[in-house]
Amino acid sequence: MKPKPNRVLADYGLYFVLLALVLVSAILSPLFFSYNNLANLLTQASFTGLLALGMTFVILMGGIDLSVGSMVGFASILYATVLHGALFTFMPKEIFVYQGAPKLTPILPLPLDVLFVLAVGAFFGLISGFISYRFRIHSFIVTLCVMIFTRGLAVSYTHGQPLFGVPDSISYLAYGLPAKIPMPTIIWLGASLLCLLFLRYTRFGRGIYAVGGGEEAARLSGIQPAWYRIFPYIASGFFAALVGIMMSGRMGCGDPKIGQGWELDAIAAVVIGGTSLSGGKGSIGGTVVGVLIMGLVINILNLLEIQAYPQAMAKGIIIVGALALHSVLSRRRSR
Amino acid sequence: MKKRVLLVLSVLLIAAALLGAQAKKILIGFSHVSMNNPYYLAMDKAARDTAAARGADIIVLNAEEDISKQIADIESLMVKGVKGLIVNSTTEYGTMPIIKKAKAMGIPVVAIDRPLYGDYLAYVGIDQWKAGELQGEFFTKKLLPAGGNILLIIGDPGCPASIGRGNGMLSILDRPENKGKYKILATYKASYNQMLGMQKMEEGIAAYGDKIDLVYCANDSMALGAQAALANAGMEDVLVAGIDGQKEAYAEIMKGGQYKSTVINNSWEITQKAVNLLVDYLDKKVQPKEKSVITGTILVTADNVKKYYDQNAVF
Amino acid sequence: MNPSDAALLEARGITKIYPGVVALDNVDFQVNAGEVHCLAGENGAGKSTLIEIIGGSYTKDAGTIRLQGREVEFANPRHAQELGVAVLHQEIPILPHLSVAENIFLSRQPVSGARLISYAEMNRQARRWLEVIQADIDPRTLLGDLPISRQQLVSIAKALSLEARVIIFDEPSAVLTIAELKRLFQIIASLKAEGRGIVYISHRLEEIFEIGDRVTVLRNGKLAGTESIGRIDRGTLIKMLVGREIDESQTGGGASSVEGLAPVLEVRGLNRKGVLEDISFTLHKGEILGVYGLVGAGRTELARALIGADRVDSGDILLEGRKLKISSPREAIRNGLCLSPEDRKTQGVFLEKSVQDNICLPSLNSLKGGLFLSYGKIAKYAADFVSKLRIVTPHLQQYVKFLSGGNQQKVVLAKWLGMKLKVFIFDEPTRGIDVGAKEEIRGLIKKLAREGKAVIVISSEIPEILVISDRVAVMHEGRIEALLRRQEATREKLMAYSMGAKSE
Amino acid sequence: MKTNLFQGFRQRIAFTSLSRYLALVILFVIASLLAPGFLSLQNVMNLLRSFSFLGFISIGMTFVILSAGIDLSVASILAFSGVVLGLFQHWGIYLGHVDKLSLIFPTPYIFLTVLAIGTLLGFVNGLVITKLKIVDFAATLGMMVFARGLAFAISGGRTIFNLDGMALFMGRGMIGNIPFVAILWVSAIVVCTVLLRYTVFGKNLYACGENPVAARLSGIDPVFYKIAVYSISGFFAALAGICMAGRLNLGEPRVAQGWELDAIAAVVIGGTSFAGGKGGVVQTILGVVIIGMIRNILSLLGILPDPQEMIMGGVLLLAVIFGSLGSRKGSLAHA
Repeated sequence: MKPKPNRVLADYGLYFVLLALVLVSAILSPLFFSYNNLANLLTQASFTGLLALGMTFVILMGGIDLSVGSMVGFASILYATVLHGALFTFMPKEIFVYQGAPKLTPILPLPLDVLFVLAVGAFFGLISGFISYRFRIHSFIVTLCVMIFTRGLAVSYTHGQPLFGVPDSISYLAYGLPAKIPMPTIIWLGASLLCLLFLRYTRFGRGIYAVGGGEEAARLSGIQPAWYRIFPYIASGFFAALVGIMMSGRMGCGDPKIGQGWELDAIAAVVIGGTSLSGGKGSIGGTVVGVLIMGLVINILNLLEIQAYPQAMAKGIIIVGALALHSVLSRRRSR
Repeated sequence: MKKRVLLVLSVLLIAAALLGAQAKKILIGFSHVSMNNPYYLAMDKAARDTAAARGADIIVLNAEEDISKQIADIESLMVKGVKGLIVNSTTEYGTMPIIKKAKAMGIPVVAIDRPLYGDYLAYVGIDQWKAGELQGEFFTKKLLPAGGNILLIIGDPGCPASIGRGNGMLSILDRPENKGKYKILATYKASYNQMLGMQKMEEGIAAYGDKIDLVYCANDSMALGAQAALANAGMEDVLVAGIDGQKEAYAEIMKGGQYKSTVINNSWEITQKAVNLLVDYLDKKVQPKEKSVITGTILVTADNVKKYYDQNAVF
Repeated sequence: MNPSDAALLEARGITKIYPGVVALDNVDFQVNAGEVHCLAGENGAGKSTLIEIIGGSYTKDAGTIRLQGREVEFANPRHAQELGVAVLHQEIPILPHLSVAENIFLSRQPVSGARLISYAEMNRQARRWLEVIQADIDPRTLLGDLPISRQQLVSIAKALSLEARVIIFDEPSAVLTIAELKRLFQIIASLKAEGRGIVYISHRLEEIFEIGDRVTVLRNGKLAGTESIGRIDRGTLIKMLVGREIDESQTGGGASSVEGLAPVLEVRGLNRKGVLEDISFTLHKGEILGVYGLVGAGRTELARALIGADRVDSGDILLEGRKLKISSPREAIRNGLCLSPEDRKTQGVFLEKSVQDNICLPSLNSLKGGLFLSYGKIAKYAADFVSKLRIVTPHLQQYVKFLSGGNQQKVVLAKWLGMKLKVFIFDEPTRGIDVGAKEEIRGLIKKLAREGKAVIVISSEIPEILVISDRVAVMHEGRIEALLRRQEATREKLMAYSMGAKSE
Repeated sequence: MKTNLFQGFRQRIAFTSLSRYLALVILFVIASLLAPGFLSLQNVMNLLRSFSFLGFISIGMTFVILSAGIDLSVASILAFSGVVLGLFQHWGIYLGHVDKLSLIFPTPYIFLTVLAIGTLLGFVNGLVITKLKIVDFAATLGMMVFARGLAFAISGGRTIFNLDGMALFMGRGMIGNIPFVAILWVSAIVVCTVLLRYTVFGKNLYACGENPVAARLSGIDPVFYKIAVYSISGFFAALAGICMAGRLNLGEPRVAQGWELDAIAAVVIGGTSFAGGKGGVVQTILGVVIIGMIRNILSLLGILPDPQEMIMGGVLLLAVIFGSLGSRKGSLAHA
């Protein structure tokens, strides 16, 4: 029983697509291979990419996390408020008093505030994971509620106002160019590598696959599902918070409205990458490719000056197209 | 297999349609916040027309009220090698870092319609605060001299236009002589869109019912929406005021109904000014005289509306 | 039997209570080193509960478990495994997307210094265990790509790799081919020789007599007795099982011989690449055709092909001389063919639906009052069959998942009886049903034939085939190897043909 | 022993569904205490109207979820339908004069066309899912992005003002003092309930939802039902789109963003099982009304929109947890 040729295609077909897209783009636009454009493409892909990493864990485990988009907004505002010492203070009811440019009074020193926000993100993930596991409620519903809650929290927290005053060290996370490589990309690819190793070469990682593939089977092979079922949400929340902080850097301020609908982009990227929504099957590599494919198509449409609206349609077509590709290539299923 | 081909084809087709837009004129970029109301659409058209008239190429990108998309838009404009940028910023601060980057790349930025935080060439638009004050004056002097409850519908909290227009008005209400006479029931956000204006107004009606005496909206589109909602609920006695001088608003004011006032904020004029200013700067190295080019803000009420109403204006 | 201290594993007074049910009532059970201890009992007798407790999946409500005299409390399967008790589950739990090796070593993957999994090492070890059971399977293949029987082999390898002192086999034979079963018995023998304790659960009495040293019988949660195989015979064992005599040997389907019976279903040269090869036979009115064959011989595939669940490459199906073109079960049923599938729970019934809904589903169109469904008619229709088939259920709204296997099978049967169907195909109608109910089901099938229906019964239990069929078709590798009259059909012949021996 | 099990089961079911009605009653009491005029015919009618729009797509969603699917594209189809309606009534837009009505053909036909288009989009969903074998979630996600993009593209992103009288009637019209939409909605509920309870179609749909394999072997064609439910969902989305446009007197591509999630929430709160085959339209309506009531009460309490969102999230989460406690591995449990 050696892997069938179409299995190989099924696994690597996506990479060919990516390659093809790169070539097409290069042909279509002379600008494509310009340093600026590539840097651009990668930077913009990185944010979705990081969210997609966390999402990959969740989907591999057989769940889904709709709350990441809101988490980005919340983390972004939370980070800014940590810097304002405005932590946990709701603003007056008929808030509409203009702050002016608020003065920056960090209540936590630099590394700590970041860690704090990341911890909060992870904690929210923990909540979703726990509820979904303990009460056996479909993660779609739980994270949907958490999504609504978190967004509401973020927006009412500052009544929707962006909070200004994010230190340059954070902006560096978004704009820095060590060795001419965009900082977000370094973070993204670095994280991807770690996740890849984690999922492929640790027992816990394999356990996530196992629980996703069949909880009972995993249990009988001596795996206690609880943590495997909860951890992915923690990872997802963590990455969402990370993105939130980086976005604060990118905007130079915290904005509670940031990240709306990003959860769907992340999910799309993951499924395009060949991770099965029914769990237990997929890979980080695929996700990275998925993110790149989406970013690439948007990028080339941009270069061709195709307006935003057709772009959205294109996105829809890619999602269905890529999945159709998968299902066509791996048609050994269905007894 | 088939799908991949299809994918490539679709991209190719779109490309074929759009290749051949290469010329040697100056290229400027306009990062627009949104196209969700006539005011913005007018800006879009004005920008294209003026640029064409000045023999410049212009790329307009629409951020759909999403700051992160706006940043991405500006980045891709830079990639396309624009010589100058016009930015109608989603939030006041949000574009600061990217504008810094633009400056570093030697691309001048003209802020339009909404003041910017950061290092830009010039701001073209009305004095948002003043517009708010004009309305405030009108409320306190004419509409509700005895005081009353006001419902506030702003665009986006982070948006300088909303901040100015809102706080300008509030600053009048805070004057000693008005202290305690007026109450702000609530502040809703409807991102300058008529539909959202209507929906928020409905929420407002559900929450405050006939407590509401006056609805003040940060632009006319939302005001028109709010008015529709009030009409549906049969609350013709609640007063409505907006800003921008959209011609539908003029029409309403002329009817002499509940829609009482607006403030002229001619998006066409603003955009024209901005484009010319930028092109002059790039072409003839003309430094703008002042940092902020303020266009006229005039209160329009039933008394003077005839003067400004133009049936076939774009906006 | 002497409760010697040689007892590897000794369970005393095990009791397990579910809300309203006493699943196990003070049961004693012990396994000695180097013995094969069979565990027998009807479904719901408590076998599974017992081994789940011994295997650490369930917790017991009372009783003690001793391993070599030391008392232990199993927290979870993992814990039991570490202490040397491994269970080989009946419905093999597999992770289709993981490789064979990983399924074997899940959560025990060999790790290198940095606690990173070493795949080379894992595959090497996996290959070793697979060799032990002489299964040539590449440890890197995804388990999902293997056929059931080989998946079973993998889980055997897994059980071995745990190097447990007590290994519990829960009905491993259900899906194994004869050859594989023989190998399994060799393995068990060798394990026995190594002095491990084996617990072997099976419905097939002959297996118990073949490999068992002792047998323990459970009857609705209570210990019916433990005997050493030497001392008992089939009859007594069955008696222990059901608590009453059952005459297995009574035979007689519908027709005594098929001569002069009108042909109902004619199958000519049915082909499906790699699955079915030139299948041809004729089925007569009132005849029961038994189809015997080893797993993978294409019995189920034949059934599915006949009712259009799978497409065929070539061949004709004629019903009463009329040529049918069946491309879906829907059309098959329209034409008067129906299938009661092998996997009852997932394909035969709707577990989450009421008895009534299950019975009426296919015939709803005839249960309308005017434009809309008439629940009066539906209830009446269902009640009718419940009484006819003596389906044991508190009432019609009972969810089918709460019925016993036998009654579920009856529900499946009832589904079809109400429609004017001509050909009934039963795939393993009595699998996993306790002895008593088996008889009832067979009775119903025979009755069907006597009423002039044409019936096909697929079974992997030779006794059942011999008891029920008028003729027997023996399949091997997708072909019908032989079509035997009942008179000429013998255990040996069926075996021989099913293993591809042309003639004896 | 089985009877015991069964009775226990019965009680749990009764308990959960009862608890929902109970919750509803409590909500009404609270509301009428908060606002004296709450139970006035006038106000009840207003509520009824406000529920209708979400109500329509929730009905469609119920069908989909009964078939163990999920439809993320409803809100986008709703928006698209509204825009199409607007364009058909303002053909002149392409000739430059925006606000003058210029119907390409009489409004009734326009309605039919729009409904047809909506149904078609749903049908396409069904095809993609069944023929290309793409997971419901991903397929409809694709359609969601695509249809929204299409709505923006054909309208050029602009709002289309002023529809004609008949369209307005769909959204605002009153018959006696009962809103027309409400009548439409209630009759839709009745029809669908009958369809599900008293027709072969309904019964078979439930069967397919619970176990397509068994259904197929019982002579039911799951593919047909899959496609059917998505078409139905598309139809109701279009209907909601028409009424919404009439209500707003606008064709607006931005309308109803995120409503697919509200609809799903409503269906789940109502107790229709994600696993398929359990639940019904009436339950869904319960869900819609409960959610609507909570919002209404929050506004009555004078809570601002943003904190409202936050509270909604929390309340919904509690609701589903409560529901899951009612039926162990019941309605919301992992499939």
